[in-house]
Amino acid sequence: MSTGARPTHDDAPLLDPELRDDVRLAAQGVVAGYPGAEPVLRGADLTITAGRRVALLGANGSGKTTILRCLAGSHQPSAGRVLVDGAVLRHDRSGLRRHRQRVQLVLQDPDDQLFSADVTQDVSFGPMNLGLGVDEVRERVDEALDLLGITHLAERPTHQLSFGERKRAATAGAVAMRPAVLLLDEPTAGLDPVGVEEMLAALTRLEDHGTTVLLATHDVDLALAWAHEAAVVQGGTLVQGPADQVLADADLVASARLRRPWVLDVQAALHGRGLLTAGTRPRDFDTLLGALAPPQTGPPPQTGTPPLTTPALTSPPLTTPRPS
Amino acid sequence: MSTGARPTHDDAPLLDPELRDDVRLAAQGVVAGYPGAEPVLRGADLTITAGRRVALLGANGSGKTTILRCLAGSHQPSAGRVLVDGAVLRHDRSGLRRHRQRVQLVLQDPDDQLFSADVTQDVSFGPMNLGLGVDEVRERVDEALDLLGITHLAERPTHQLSFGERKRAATAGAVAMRPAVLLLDEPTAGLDPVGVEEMLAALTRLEDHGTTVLLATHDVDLALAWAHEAAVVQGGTLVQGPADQVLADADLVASARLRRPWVLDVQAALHGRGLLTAGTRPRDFDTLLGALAPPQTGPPPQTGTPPLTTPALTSPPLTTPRPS
Amino acid sequence: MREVRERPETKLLLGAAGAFTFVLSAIKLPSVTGSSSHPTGTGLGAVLFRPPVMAFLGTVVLLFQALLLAHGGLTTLGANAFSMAVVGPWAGYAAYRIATRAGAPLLVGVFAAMCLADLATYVTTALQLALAFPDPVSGFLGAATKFLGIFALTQVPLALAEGFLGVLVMRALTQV
Amino acid sequence: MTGLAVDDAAWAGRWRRRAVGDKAVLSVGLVLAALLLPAWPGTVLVAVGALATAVLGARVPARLMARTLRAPLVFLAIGAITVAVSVSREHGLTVTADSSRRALELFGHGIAGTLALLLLATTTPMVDLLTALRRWRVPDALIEVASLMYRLLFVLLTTVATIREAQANRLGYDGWRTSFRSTGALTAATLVRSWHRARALEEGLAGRGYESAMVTLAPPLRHSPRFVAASLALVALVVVASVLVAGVSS
Repeated sequence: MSTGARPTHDDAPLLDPELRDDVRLAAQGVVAGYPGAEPVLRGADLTITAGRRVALLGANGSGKTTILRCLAGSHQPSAGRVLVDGAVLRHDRSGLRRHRQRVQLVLQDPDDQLFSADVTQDVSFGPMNLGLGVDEVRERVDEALDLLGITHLAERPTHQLSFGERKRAATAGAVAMRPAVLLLDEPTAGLDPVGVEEMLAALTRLEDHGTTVLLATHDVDLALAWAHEAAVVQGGTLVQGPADQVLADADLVASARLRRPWVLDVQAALHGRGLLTAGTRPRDFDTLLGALAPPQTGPPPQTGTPPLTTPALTSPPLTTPRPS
Repeated sequence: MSTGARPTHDDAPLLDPELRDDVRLAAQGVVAGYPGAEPVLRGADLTITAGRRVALLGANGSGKTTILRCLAGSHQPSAGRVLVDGAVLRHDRSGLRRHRQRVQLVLQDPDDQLFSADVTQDVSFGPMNLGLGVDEVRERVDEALDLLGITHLAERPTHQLSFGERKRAATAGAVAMRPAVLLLDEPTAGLDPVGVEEMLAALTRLEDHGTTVLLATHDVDLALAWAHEAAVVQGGTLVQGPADQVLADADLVASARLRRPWVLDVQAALHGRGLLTAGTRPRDFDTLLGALAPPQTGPPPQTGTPPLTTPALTSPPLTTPRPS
Repeated sequence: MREVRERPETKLLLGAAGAFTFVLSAIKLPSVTGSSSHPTGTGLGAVLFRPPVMAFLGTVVLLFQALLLAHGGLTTLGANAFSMAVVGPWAGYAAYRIATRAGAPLLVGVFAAMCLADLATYVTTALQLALAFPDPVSGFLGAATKFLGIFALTQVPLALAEGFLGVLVMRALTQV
Repeated sequence: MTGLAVDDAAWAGRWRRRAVGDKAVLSVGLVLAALLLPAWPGTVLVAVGALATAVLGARVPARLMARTLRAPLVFLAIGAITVAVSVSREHGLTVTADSSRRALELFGHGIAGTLALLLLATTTPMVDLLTALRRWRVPDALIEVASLMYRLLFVLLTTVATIREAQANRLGYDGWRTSFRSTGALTAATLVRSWHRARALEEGLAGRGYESAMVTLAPPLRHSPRFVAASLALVALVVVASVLVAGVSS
């Protein structure tokens, strides 16, 4: 274990979510599960800081969705607590009402989330429930559709949408609530590669609007390229830290039924062969390339090989220091 | 376009599926779609040869599932035909009955195939429909559960299974029919990385039993590492060829809303920098490493870096020549 | 039954319809008092699937409720099956036909169907109970008054709620 | 996965592999005793017998039994109170010794019968019961529809739970009017989904050779003459004891 990979455990006092005003949402010692079974989460901690992308990873059935539901207020932990803007979440009507205006969760299966006849109706559901006026609702719906890039789908019946479109429509429904924190359960699962890029681009637009995003995923490569921090569910607890440190931890990654991102494998191999100088870990192909020697002047080896483009993931600036 | 990437169009006479006795299943000029819309497929060709793995790729909504349904006999093309073992599939009762003993399709959502209360009952459904005796049915069920690695789930109620378990149970239901060709729609979608490996290991066991496997996926890296051939749905037709050729075709890949596998990107970059000698395209990390210089004797750069292991994909032997 | 034999695919539709009826009765209806109750759903089912089909589906749903949820108990299954699976659907369906024949809009018909199916179910149950437990002083009529009185408190609001629910559901369905 | 507690217990229980007929002898025997024996002490003996067999014999969690009993208890209590109170024009509402005795009897019969039936419900998965019904000459088509209902209801329960959660996240159950609108949308969406499910499942099954019958391997269940003998002995013991006690006290 590298020492940096478990910061929420090791640097406790300074990282206490209650003492830091840039913490938007946090879980502390959350124990949660379902009736008639052992709890899935047995003391889980997670901290979401304003503007810092978090990728939540873990095996099928490890409790990823459960921690998301706890953070969203839809599942009440049997022990531990959820903090939002420094205050403890109360599971009564007014507490939840306030919470849901700050935190929104988009579930994995879009089919079970779209319950209205057309996209506009579905997206307007949340703002209507906030008791806003018609004009304000319309403005929010338009904004959400625009951010998700699905303005053209506004009047389409939900059951005619493709899988990727349904996924974005479901997300728009949460975005129309203008949450400070948006939690997404597997937003890219089942999307084609360009669909994944479109979804990530939409999330970037959301961040520009001041929303902090956490996404749960099985895709370690995406997690490394996209997130500032990774949180891995393992054995009922969470290990959170900078994405490149956490995902490089071979033991942790293996015990959570994940694998190491390919970029880290390639970097290690190139480094082991003396082809790379030591340095920061690359997060994506661009960074990896930058650390290599510049290309020779000869012609490219294969006809039809395009200028090398990276997957259009917007990688976070690596210079952002972790507050500690 | 590299000339090798569209063999079904270019080398027509020799590749005619009717003339080659190792062709197990083929689609020829298939036009298919759904009422009230333009056809999704407008002249699609696909050839499945005994023992050669095919990965079917394409955007969401491009027609991947439709071609699978045509090949399985559950969707009747409005033009074109499906050949099985050299004979044209007829969509009458006896034709379909025979077809279903040769070709099985596993749908993406396991809940669309599981109808029984427990796993054994469900898996036994297909063999029972074949009119086999109870002992023979039981033997087939045991074999299918064993191949999928879910013998321990035999008596579990279907509704208590996790998503990954239901996926394997649904696959076992198709496997118990002992098909010559198994078609799988997104068998790895939604599974964690280790779950993906387990599913692929199960498919390898099936191949050892003489089943030829086609899988539809969005994962270009998996397709390159696993498949002999890739078939990309694009503009209502299919482009089929050796996986490394098809997936290296930047234009084709981009127009099908896919991206190039990272191994090919890395290889091109290393080659452009003179770090790799020209050679066959790598299919996975192992092959890529093999083409690199051997590691230096110095210590590995990061503590905790394990001996480099590749994702446990069983890559096909690269020496197998494409018959032509 | 005959339908099922002739067209095997209706088996799946019936299975789904029955499962839906079960699930519907597990959906909590919001109520004014804050407590919640469950709709019977037989009125909507009768309009959508016809009363004879509902009689069979309703009986199986009752069996499932008795065994999976311990609702009511199988000891009263016979009585319940009659009131919930037979009387309810027919009363609801009749209300629906009469309303729509009389030129009322579809939604009014659905409201009447849901509302009356629910009420008829409970009136029948009350009468059955009164038959089984006649009042020692005032006999069957007194007992019937008692049981109907109890049900009026709980079931009339529920029947109205169910009627409104039917309208909302129908309106949503006609938009699809 | 959305589960139902009684169903989960039935699948996990120690008596899962016992023949349905064997368990039915015990449960039905006790149900008949609960209904036909004099309320004192017959229904008490049946209730104790059923509860003890379930918890000690079949190892059904006692907490589950208690939780499951709650709803029928309320229902029976309301019924019993209604019977206890007499109405008449002359006296208004009155409670007589006779009417309260009848109320207690009703309550006793009801609780004992419910417990005797719960014994079967918590030890026998629905699918086993349906398979047994097939053997007892209930038409196949009906059994198959019921079996499909069993499978699909769990799929739909998951759908309902997910839609409800998605609605609640967007404040869909905040206030009465909103809740009502949400419940309507939830019901309609579930209905549409169940249609889609049926269509998709039909195709999935057709691909596996479904033509008209849904035949599968039946789960292997063990018939045990000793279990049946013990069950009959228990029922007989309850009957004899209550007849003796009732005879002495009258």
